[in-house]
Amino acid sequence: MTSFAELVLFLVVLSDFAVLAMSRLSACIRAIALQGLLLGVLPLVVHSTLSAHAVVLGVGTAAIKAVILPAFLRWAIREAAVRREVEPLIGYMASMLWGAAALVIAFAVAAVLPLHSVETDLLVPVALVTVMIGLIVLITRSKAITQVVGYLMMENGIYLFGLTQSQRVPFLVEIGVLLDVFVGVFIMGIVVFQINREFDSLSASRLTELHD
Amino acid sequence: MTLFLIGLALVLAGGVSAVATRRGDGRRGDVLYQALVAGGCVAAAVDPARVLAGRPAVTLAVRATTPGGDWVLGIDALSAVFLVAVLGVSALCAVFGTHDLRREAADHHDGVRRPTWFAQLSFAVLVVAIALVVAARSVVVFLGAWEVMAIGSYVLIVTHHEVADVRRAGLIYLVATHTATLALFVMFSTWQVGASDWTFAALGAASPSLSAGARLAILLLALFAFGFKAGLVPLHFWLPPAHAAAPSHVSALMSGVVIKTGIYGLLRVLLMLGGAPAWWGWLVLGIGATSGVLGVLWALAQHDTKRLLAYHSVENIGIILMGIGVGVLGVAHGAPAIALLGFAGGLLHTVNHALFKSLLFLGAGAVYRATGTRNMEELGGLARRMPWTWAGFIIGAAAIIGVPPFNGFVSEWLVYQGLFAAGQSSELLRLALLGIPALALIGALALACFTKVAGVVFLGTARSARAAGAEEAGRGAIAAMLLLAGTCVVLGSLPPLGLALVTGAARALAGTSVVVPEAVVSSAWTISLLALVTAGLVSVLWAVRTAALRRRIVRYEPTWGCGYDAVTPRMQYTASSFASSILGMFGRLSGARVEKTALALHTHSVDLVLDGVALPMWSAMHRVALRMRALQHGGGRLHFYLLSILGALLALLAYLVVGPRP
Amino acid sequence: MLLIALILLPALAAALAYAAPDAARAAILVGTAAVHLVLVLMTWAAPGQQALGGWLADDDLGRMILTLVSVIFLAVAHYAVCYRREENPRGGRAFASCMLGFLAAATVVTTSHHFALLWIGLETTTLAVAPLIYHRHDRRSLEAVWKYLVVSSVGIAFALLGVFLLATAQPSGATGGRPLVLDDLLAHAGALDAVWLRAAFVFMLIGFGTKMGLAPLHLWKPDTYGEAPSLVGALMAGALTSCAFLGLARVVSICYMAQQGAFVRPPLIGFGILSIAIAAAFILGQGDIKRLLAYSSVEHMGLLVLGLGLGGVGAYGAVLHAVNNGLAKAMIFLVVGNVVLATGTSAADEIRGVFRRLPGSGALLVVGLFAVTGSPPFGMFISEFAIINGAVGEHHPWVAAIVVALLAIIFVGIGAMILEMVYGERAPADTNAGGSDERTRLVVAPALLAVLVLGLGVYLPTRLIGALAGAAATLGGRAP
Amino acid sequence: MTESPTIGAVVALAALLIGAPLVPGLAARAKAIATGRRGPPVWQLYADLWRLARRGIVYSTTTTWVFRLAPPVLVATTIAAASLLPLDGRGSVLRFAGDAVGFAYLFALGRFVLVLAALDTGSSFEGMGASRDVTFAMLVEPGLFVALAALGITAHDFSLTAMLGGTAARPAAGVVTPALVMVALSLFALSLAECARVPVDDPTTHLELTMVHEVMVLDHSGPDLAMLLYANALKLAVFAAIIVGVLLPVPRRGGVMGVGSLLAGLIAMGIAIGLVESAMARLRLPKVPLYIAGGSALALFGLILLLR
Repeated sequence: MTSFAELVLFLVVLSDFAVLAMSRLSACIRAIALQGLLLGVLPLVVHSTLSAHAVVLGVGTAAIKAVILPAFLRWAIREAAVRREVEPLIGYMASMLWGAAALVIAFAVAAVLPLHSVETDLLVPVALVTVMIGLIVLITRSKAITQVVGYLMMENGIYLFGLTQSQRVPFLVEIGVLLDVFVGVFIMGIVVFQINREFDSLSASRLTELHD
Repeated sequence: MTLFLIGLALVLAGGVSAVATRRGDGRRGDVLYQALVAGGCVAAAVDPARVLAGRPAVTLAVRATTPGGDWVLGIDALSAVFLVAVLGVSALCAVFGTHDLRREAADHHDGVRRPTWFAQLSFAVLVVAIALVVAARSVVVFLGAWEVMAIGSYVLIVTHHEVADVRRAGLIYLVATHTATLALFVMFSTWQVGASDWTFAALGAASPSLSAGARLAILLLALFAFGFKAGLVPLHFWLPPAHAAAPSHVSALMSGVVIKTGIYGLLRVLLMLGGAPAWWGWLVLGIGATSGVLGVLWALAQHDTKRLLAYHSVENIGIILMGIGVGVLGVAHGAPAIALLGFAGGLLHTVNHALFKSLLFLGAGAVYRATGTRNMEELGGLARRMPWTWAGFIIGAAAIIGVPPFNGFVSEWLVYQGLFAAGQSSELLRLALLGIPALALIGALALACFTKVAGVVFLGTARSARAAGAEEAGRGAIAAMLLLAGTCVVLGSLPPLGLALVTGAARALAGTSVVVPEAVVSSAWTISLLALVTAGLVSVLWAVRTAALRRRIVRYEPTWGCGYDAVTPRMQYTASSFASSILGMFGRLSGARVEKTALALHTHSVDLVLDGVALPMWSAMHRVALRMRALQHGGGRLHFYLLSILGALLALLAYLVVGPRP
Repeated sequence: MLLIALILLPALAAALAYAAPDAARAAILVGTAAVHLVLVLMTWAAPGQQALGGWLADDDLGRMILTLVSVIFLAVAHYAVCYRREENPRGGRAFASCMLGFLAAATVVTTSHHFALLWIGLETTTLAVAPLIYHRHDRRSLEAVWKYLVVSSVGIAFALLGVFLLATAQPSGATGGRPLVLDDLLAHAGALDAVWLRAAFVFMLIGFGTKMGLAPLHLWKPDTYGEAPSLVGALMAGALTSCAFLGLARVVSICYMAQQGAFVRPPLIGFGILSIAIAAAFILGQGDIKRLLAYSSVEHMGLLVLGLGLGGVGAYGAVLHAVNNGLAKAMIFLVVGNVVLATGTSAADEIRGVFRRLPGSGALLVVGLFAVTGSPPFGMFISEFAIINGAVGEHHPWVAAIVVALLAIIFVGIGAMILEMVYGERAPADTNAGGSDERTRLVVAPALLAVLVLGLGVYLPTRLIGALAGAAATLGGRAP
Repeated sequence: MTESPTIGAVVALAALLIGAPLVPGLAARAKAIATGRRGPPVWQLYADLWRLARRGIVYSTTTTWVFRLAPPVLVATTIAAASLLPLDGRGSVLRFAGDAVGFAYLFALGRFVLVLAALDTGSSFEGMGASRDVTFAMLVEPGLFVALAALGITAHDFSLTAMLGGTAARPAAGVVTPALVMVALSLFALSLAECARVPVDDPTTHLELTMVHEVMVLDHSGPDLAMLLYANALKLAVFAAIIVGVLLPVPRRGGVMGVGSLLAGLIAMGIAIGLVESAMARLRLPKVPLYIAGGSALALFGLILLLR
């Protein structure tokens, strides 16, 4: 059982690095949708007993993270007539290096944080990696839409952590969904306020008028 | 104690009445204001006077609602000395101030119709704050009154806030006092560690158990904070601009009384600590001597009457500190007799300085009101046009120099005796003898400075149309000045009165075992005899002179110009030429800068500490801050904001991994 | 039961305000604020109530911050009603409901003893405030909102991660008590897993620190406060930061109970001093009055966290400082709002002679200067004095010395700017010369707050002293 | 109250007051003889005083009451200062603890009023004189106080009667130690500066620009001028009395011998000044501070010797 869970976790890390490496926007969205699907599968796998709550949780997560949000993103790209390619600030190679560094840090920190309640000890480091790479994507990508993707990845990382405690704390993981409200707000902001056209390019780096 | 509080309430009522009667014509409102403030001061002065007359100290504890124990007020011998000076000078300054503001409002030659009620209200609040500072016996009340005093003085300093220099002077003043307050924060905190709560009694009880480090910190912080307030060199830089910018009755109050709260603070800390080590005494004595000499030297270099008087405050604070230094050394070396002389000299000079310095400032204020300028080079020949102001000013000048029949001599005489007594002892204390020539140098320089001011401003012929057209100050103003002058003469010719005033407090500081030696008391009476003898001789000689002239012809001619008869007022010795020979000797230290061009010679004075150290340091801090900001901010880009969060996260994670695991 | 009413009242009012016609909206806003304050004062009468099975509870610290939020909200509501009459509002509908939404969320944060509920409340406040910042609908406020939302959402995400870690640290079953409930966490602090608790503290410090605006997480603050209308700035600087501080204080109290003080104190003291230092650097020579107040808020957040980290009398000072800072910040933001409304600009060197033109606001600005910089007659003095007292008492004399030096620099920076604005002649640029165009209605709210700040310097009601001592005790401190 | 002054003290004071004008006369006479001239009679100053006392007065129009009050105050303060000294070696007319300070500050009062009178006339010459006089006074005062402190240390009391009187607790009664000689020399040098005699100022010069003290009294005439000249002579006599008190080896018990030694002191001082004037010309103005500093250094050296 645990080997399958570790396989899924491995795939999640793979999807993280995929988002880092992709140059085309639609590819990134497909990667994040895949990650959402993987997360949907995990609750069924990670705990030994198969409870109804885990099933509902898995299906719900898969629905939101794999289907609804990616569709919402694609609709936003069409609505805001966004140019297709991703403009990274520091280049793909550098992003990958940062990702690797995040991986090392995550495993170092995870070593300090032993977890007993869940069989696989891979879950904590993977969660940490996902959170950090999400933040890195948020920092290094200049396009607002890509930043939203980065934020989604951070959320997935936190959701992973939530899984470890899903048995004990009844609706802990469901709170994670509330983070998606932010994502919604961002996307609506991009579409409604035409963040793209407003700053005559989607890249958030143009927002530099306010400083000392 | 209740009468004291009633008195303060009356003063506040005076301030409020000024607000109430601001609509009507000024006369009624002013009379009411003066009556209430002066009456309040007199009523409040009754309790301190009783304590000075030997009654035991009184305290009043109010159940406080703020943390840190009760609010306690108290009047003991030390507070009484300061309270009497504070309330006396405040009453007279209020009277002078009202007349001065009334005349300023009448002719408002600077074209700005300024409501007088605001100045009167803040003056009343200031007086109450000073009285509370001196009577406070718990930290919260002390610091509260201290800052209200600072804010009250600031608000009064910037009365003429349309002038840029006034605003700048106000800001420098405010920064100085606030830094002093923050230093007091740390001082009281280090002191309060062992104490049960924040009252002075608890602090006093906790002081024996203070660690050496804490005691060192308290002494240094007290000297820094109270020194900043008192204006000793090098922390004096805020004093001249502030006193020059303030209206004259406010600068009289500030110079006479507000900077004395610094001295009071030092003595209160000494009393609570129960004595200080010898090195601190040497430090205070050294700073006192430097402040004295440099203060009067820089005063010589000034052309502005009020800046000159402000620098003189620095000099007199120096003399007071020399007295306190001798006192501390006496206690440290176990010689209470020496300590008594030192503390008595310091305290009496504090009271004397409060009297003659406020008199001189009121005189300078009257001159400013009459001529509209403070620049000495434009004045001259005012003695003839303003005889009463001249009489007050000359008595103040003689008193500040310390010549016998006036009160300045008595306190300097005590300090001299303290220094000499210290010089006679066997151990290291003998070096204090070197204080005597320093004090003599200060006295001589003061003589030079005040002959310059009196001569250039009041004597000779008017150097400008403004000086020629000056009229005498108002009746109320003259009354205030002459009352102060009278007190100076009385205290000068009756030294035992002054001695009795400060003996209680001096014995409290020097150790209550010692009593004023009989020789000193009898000498005090002999000094009044000497004053009498001198006055008698002068009147006898005056009679001889008038008798000799009865049958002789007395002619009045223009001054002998060695044959040259087209003498113009411009040919008279001016302030800068009079002082140039002395300043030349001290070179750049004197702060006088001379610019010679082909056509003209211009001298101006520079404050070595303010222009040399404080402002350059401040602009350097500005540059560092600007450079750090540009480096750190990343030009407002969102990515940089998020990067800083990532940075913080990584730092904390590292801390989590390697940090302590309790 | 009272607690639930406290939350539902503003929530319902928010919905109602959205639907109600324009005229009624002002009445609903101020009315709800007033009723809310009355209810809060009733909680003072009967302390220690519980609701929702212990998830909502009323303890000393929470009650004080709730009272602070309620008072500030009433003042800001009254000010907003008058302010909107001066400036013709566009889309006022969202304004009132968002403000009431904010009040409801803030009440949730202050009363909840369940960390997840507290987190939800905090997230709702962020979302409620966003439209308020975007009130002027121009390019600069859009940039401000976008930056605010992105940074805050990252902060909120980390806070949630912290909650999850806290849940992991709590042993399940009888030994751990109800998951994530503050009272049980405090009761069974010994049984908590130390490593996970420390990790939870780290992430919550980052999360709540970003919401509070602690350096180096503060960079969004100047832009947001600089662009948002002043009354929103008052609401955020006064109420929102205090709620974030409350969250952090809860976690710190758990850490102290679990004897993790040695781990927790250094970062808190480090962040505190760093915040004050960065605030000092950015206040020197600052050009814009609102950005200056933002940095002043960063400075005071630094002082709060420093007090929390020092413990002893410092903790007591920190709690009192939270209350004083909230009131003083709200007051000075509203007064600056008046000045900016009258002069039309927030650049300091274009504002002169405020005393001549707006006597009431000018006087309050000077009062604000002395209140914000902790000068004695005002409440801030006692709390700052307690914090420095704590620093020295807990054997950190060098911390006290550094903090005092930085406070002196900050005083000069703020003093130079405000005094230069207040005094002097009118700047030639401003057009409407003539008498003062002071709108007395706009001065009432800040004046009341000023009276409160001065009052707290002179008189602390006995109940408040009791609550302060109780709160300080939970945070590992004691009354002076 | 203070014990009543002894008859001897009053007689000695009277002798000093009467004998004072002799000193400048003797100085002029000694200088003349030293340079091979007959010189004016010794009692010349008495004649001048009598002549001036019977003259009318010309007052400048710009002067106020300060100008008229200056001469009487100057004479009065000098007499009061003299009353503090133990002229007959036993007791002084007036005595109080630390009266050395009173002595110095009485001179300061006199100088204060005189300088103000000079500035009152509004003439640039008098202003110049006032400025120079005040500058040199600033240098003399510290030196004078060092000398008085040194004397005080020997007598273990800061009052002049103890320092200079016969009862001075010298190491061996009357023995003059090298330190005391140095103090006496410095007092002599400082008195020349204080009373505007040759090395610092030339009383006989007519060129106003070179004068110091003389130019300050330029505008005085008649009885006022008489009083000023008398005051200057009296100050010289006072310094002579001090130097006698310091240098006289044999302890003086008052009475005829006391007054005799005082008069001998006056004569010796006059002759000494005359000899100095014949030997030296007036110093250049920038050199004067060095001269006074030299005098003060002598006193300081004496003090350090005593302090050791």
